[in-house]
Amino acid sequence: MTFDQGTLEFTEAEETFRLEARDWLAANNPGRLPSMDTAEGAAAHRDWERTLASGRWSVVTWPEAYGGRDASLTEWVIFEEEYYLAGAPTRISQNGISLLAPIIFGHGTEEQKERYLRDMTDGTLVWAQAWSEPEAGSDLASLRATATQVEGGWKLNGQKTWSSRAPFADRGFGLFRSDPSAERHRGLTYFLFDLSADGVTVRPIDQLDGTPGFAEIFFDDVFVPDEDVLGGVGDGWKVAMSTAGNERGLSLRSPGRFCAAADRLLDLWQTDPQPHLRDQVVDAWIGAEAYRLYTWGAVTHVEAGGSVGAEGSINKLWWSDLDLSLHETALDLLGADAELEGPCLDDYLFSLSGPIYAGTNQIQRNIVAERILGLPRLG
Amino acid sequence: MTFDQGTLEFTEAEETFRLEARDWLAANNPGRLPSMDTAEGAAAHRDWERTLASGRWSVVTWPEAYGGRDASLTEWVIFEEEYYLAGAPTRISQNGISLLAPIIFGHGTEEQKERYLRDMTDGTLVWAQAWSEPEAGSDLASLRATATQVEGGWKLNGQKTWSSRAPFADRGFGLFRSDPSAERHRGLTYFLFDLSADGVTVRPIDQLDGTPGFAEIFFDDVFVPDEDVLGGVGDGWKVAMSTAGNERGLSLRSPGRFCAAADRLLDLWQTDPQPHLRDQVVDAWIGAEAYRLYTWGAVTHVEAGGSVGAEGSINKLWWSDLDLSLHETALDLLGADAELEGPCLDDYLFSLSGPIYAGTNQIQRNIVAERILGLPRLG
Amino acid sequence: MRFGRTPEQTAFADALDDLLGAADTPGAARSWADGDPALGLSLWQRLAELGVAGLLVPEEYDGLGASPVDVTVAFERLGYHGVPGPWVESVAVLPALLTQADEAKVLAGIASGQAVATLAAPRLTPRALDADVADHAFALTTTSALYRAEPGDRHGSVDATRRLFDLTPTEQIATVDAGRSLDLGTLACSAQLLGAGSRLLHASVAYAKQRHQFGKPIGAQQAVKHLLADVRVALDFAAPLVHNAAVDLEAEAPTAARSVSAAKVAAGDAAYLASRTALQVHGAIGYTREFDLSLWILKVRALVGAWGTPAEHRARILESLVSGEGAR
Amino acid sequence: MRFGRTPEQTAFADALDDLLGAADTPGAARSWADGDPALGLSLWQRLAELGVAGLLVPEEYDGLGASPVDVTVAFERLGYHGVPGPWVESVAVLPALLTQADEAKVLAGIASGQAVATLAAPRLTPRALDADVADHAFALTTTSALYRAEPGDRHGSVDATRRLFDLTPTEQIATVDAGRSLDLGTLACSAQLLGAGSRLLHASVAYAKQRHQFGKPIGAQQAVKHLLADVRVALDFAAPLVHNAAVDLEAEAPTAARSVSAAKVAAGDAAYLASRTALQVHGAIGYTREFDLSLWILKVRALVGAWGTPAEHRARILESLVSGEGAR
Repeated sequence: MTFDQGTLEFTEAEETFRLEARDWLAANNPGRLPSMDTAEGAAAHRDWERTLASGRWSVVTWPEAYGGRDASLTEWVIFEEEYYLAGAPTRISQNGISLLAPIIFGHGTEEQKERYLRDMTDGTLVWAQAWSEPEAGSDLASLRATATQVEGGWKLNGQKTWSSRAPFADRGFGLFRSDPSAERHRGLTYFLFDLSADGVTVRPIDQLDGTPGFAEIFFDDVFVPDEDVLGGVGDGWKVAMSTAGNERGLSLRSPGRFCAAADRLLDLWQTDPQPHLRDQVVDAWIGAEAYRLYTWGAVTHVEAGGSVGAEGSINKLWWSDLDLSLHETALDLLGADAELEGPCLDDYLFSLSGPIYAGTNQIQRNIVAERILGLPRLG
Repeated sequence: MTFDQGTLEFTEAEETFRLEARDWLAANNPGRLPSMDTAEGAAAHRDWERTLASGRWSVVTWPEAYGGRDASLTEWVIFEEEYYLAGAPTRISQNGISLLAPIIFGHGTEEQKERYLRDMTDGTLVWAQAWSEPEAGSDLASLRATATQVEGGWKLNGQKTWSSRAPFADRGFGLFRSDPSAERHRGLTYFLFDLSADGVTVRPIDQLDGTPGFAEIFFDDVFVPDEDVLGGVGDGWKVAMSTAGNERGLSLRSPGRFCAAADRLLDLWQTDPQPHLRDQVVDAWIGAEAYRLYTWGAVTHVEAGGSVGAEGSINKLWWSDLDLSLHETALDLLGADAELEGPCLDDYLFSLSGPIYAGTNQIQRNIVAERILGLPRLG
Repeated sequence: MRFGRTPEQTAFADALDDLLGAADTPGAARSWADGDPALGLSLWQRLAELGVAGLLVPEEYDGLGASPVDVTVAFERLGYHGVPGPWVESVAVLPALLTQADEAKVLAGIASGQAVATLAAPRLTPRALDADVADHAFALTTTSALYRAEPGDRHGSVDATRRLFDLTPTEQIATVDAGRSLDLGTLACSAQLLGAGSRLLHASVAYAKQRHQFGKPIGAQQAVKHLLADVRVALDFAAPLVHNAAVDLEAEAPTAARSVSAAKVAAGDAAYLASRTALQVHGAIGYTREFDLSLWILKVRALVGAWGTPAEHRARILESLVSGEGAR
Repeated sequence: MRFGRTPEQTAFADALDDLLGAADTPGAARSWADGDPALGLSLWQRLAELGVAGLLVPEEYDGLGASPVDVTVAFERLGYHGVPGPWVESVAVLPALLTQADEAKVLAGIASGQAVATLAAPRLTPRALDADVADHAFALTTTSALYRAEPGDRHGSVDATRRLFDLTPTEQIATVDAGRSLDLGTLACSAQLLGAGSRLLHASVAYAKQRHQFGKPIGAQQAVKHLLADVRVALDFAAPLVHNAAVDLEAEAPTAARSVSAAKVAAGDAAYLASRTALQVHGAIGYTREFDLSLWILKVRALVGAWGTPAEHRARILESLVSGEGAR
């Protein structure tokens, strides 16, 4: 009896891909830019998206026709590993590329693909997501913003909030109630809209770090043409859920991010090793390593035809807790200087949002308990 | 403006009391005895109760007429501090003295006081508690064991479980449903019964440490005379709840216990200081110190006429978590030898029961949230 | 034995709550952070009239000569209401140092609330808080050398109301014994943390009762209940450590330094747990600057490491325990 | 890139589950603890027939010459079913050592399941498991000196099925390179922990669905749900570390020792969390010896510190990281 076993060895093509990415990044990466949630930073990040696109690195998994490389999932993770290892900037196009594009590919018309996909690969069109409403939060099914059918399109009314990137983005996407008589998950439609349209008011909201990472958006009879309905009228929930799964799953936080943070933490430790923090430093490294390996397991599973469903919640619980403990440990190592403004503090403040956004961790634990462990839903 | 402030300085009388206790313990304390949940250990622990009583130290807060010293709450805590500092044995009479006696004092007839109180102070009568039933657990209101009125008394039927001390005790106390038509908290009566009576079967249950710390008790038409009803017929719930508060409150775990454990932990640390465990050791000491000081605050509050209600749940959450982390840290310090049988392991296994018994910590958190923080009960 | 506050101390706390509850302390904090201290200084003056500023100033300099326990009563309320400014430095630390230095005028100014003072000291508070607003700045260069000092570069803090400055010592004014003063500063910071932690808990409980999701208040969810219960437990057990540290300092007990360190560690841990839980219970709204909660979340993060990191305090506790100081 | 088990490995695990699920493994464990190994040895024989005993014995000695990943597949199931006996020693550690020592007969005995062997090694396993039952006992006195040995005093373990014995080395039989063998032992123990942790989770989920309190299943309580969800997360992220350690050992990667240590730490932490949660979810019944759950709770407590304490493994990881071994 001899069994083969899994391996993390890559094919020659994959190794070539990795080296190409590494070389290109070494030559082009501008490093940390001003926060993309400032006017100056947003411009710099748009420039970086253009540079990425010029090297055909902005959307590696997309078809070549739309600026991609037809990369496999494995190659995507390789690219992300290299990207974070290089310390390249955060992606201002994330909402568009990761949340919206999969839906346009899956549910959009050919005309929508032509109109929107290329422009989001090079920073020309930056998208804001507009899921939440003041009374909805994690409970998306209780949305109340409306869409009323008019000649040639729809009028949007109501309010969205926690709209990430909205202060400096061009367009937005979100769900609106197109059938006022329907309740909960029914009667919702997925719309694309222009943030500079008549009737749209964007009110930026400062985050803990002082930058306006999100905004409220007010809609007052905002006209949207029929061609900006994504998927069928009334199918919004189904369409959006494929995004939600996506947001919580593989594509949101690539392992490279945490491995790079663990490496930085280790460097910090080495500048001033404090024995009482040893276990926290080692555990942060183990956590990042576990996330990397778990991801390769998931990639293997998906490439073999499997899917990632409620497991996305397990994933999210892990990386959000890991991110927080990585950065709390970094602050512990900094000691009395931990309160001072600087990259460590910025990263820590960002990590605080992890357990809240994309479905709070309480909701994620409910999902794991009910959908994966099969515990009863009542109560 | 000048303010007085609280102080932990004791009166001369209190200091004299402390020294008297310390001297007596130094002369009489036998140290660790075999587990009281073995036949040999039960006998040794009964002997120790007799010795305690001979020195009038078994029930210091009781009236002198019943073998006590009319000690104040402050003196009781002082005695407990000294008791644990001396490393004196656990108390086999705990159920009787701490759980049952306050109820006999509060609800018993003069005749019951005469018949039972003195005999529980010197190990003559050891009591088992019999609260839980197989389907009840922490939900005492769902009890199903019955009491049926007969000539001159009652017949008990049904089953109790998790009855601590039952394998080696003489008598038991618990709630039985005397009105079969009543539901939940109504129609329950508090009974005292003889464990050697006809129809009683005691089936010992081994605990994690291998000793039978509790038992199932089966009742098959067990006759109990009317004089062994404690409090009014049908008033059992009200009567028992005063015990439950007591069990969860001040009287269950005295701070001396944890301070002594923290001191032992510190000794263990000093034999082999492991820097990565420093914070755990220090935090365990801080936790024990906090418990000691919290207790003195509670004593001050009670001696000023205040009461300890739902705060008992805060108390229980603290000491049960503290006890566990004290002993987990001790095992961490022992390293590869942690799995070996010995006092550290025994204490650890005992600490595992803390978050479960006397109302699980989930229930305690509900109580804190609902009764103290005022959060809504639904759900 | 009586371990707790006196009725007078409770009344003092109530008086501070009356004053601060009616004032717009979040507004004062926000404008203080933006470099406009007018509202904060007017609050300073009104608190001084209630006796807060002169608590530890000796009576001969028109102060109250009050006790460390009184200091904890006041700072807990300052923390609860999020009052900005160098209170720890002016009220808890400097009076005893300036008394040793015979700085009668500054002391009288502090007691009356006319003078705001700040301080830098090695390790514990290497940068002086709000030196741009303070009328007097001092620097300890060791635990015994006290200097007048001039503010230099400013450093931003996670808590925008904490405006931190390098100090340049200019003129030595006394040789002092600073140990107790610095412990008083740590104690005051611990009390502030306790107050901030309670504020975060109260805000979270109120929000959990009022905010509905999936058709019921989020506070009806058991997970939310348990998170908040744990915060209450942590705060309730940190409080007696803070009180005890004050009692020990008052009594000049040999365990005083250790008690202060235990108070700081426990109050910091409890307040940080309160802040993490507050953020989790509030969700995205807690992550915004415009919602007042953020003021306390960010302040707690800063204070956890101020006046000695938890690591330094744990080390000091262990050292004291191992040396057998003031055994129980 | 393909990181996961093969269909053959999944089938191997299923075959073990079929055999062990039909056997009374708790009964075997209880009688093993009481000094009666008959049931356990009969199980040993049947597992040997499925190939478990000879996994790492070279084919020339009638073994399977299988891979470290196969070892983790088997030991996870042994842990899940709570099988007693010196499996780690006989199956994971000794084959490579005995091959170096050219002990053909013992190797063939192990492969066939006729021989049970045990081992003591400094620090990692200072007392030999089940030396009273084993047909052969060996001792490493250093990482290179392999001795035959005789059992001495017995020591009780928190896990009563672990009968620990001091060994007295009698005759050196070889000079060996034991590093990889000992890492294989640690790996096997990690896989056992992972299996025991899953068993505890499964038992707790089943109990939470079935047990009613206050009129509904306790598993409907959000607090219970969240406790169990956290266990699932911990186990799911420990599993790839165990798999990766096996892959690294197979490839003789420079990171192998570090990977083994990471697997041990994570599997131990996850299994311990599972045991604490299982006890909390079950309540008093979980605290009894007669309820089978206790077998796994106590085994996990023992295995957490076996084959290197978490502290030792964390130290080894840090050392490797700081020296820059096998950087990513």
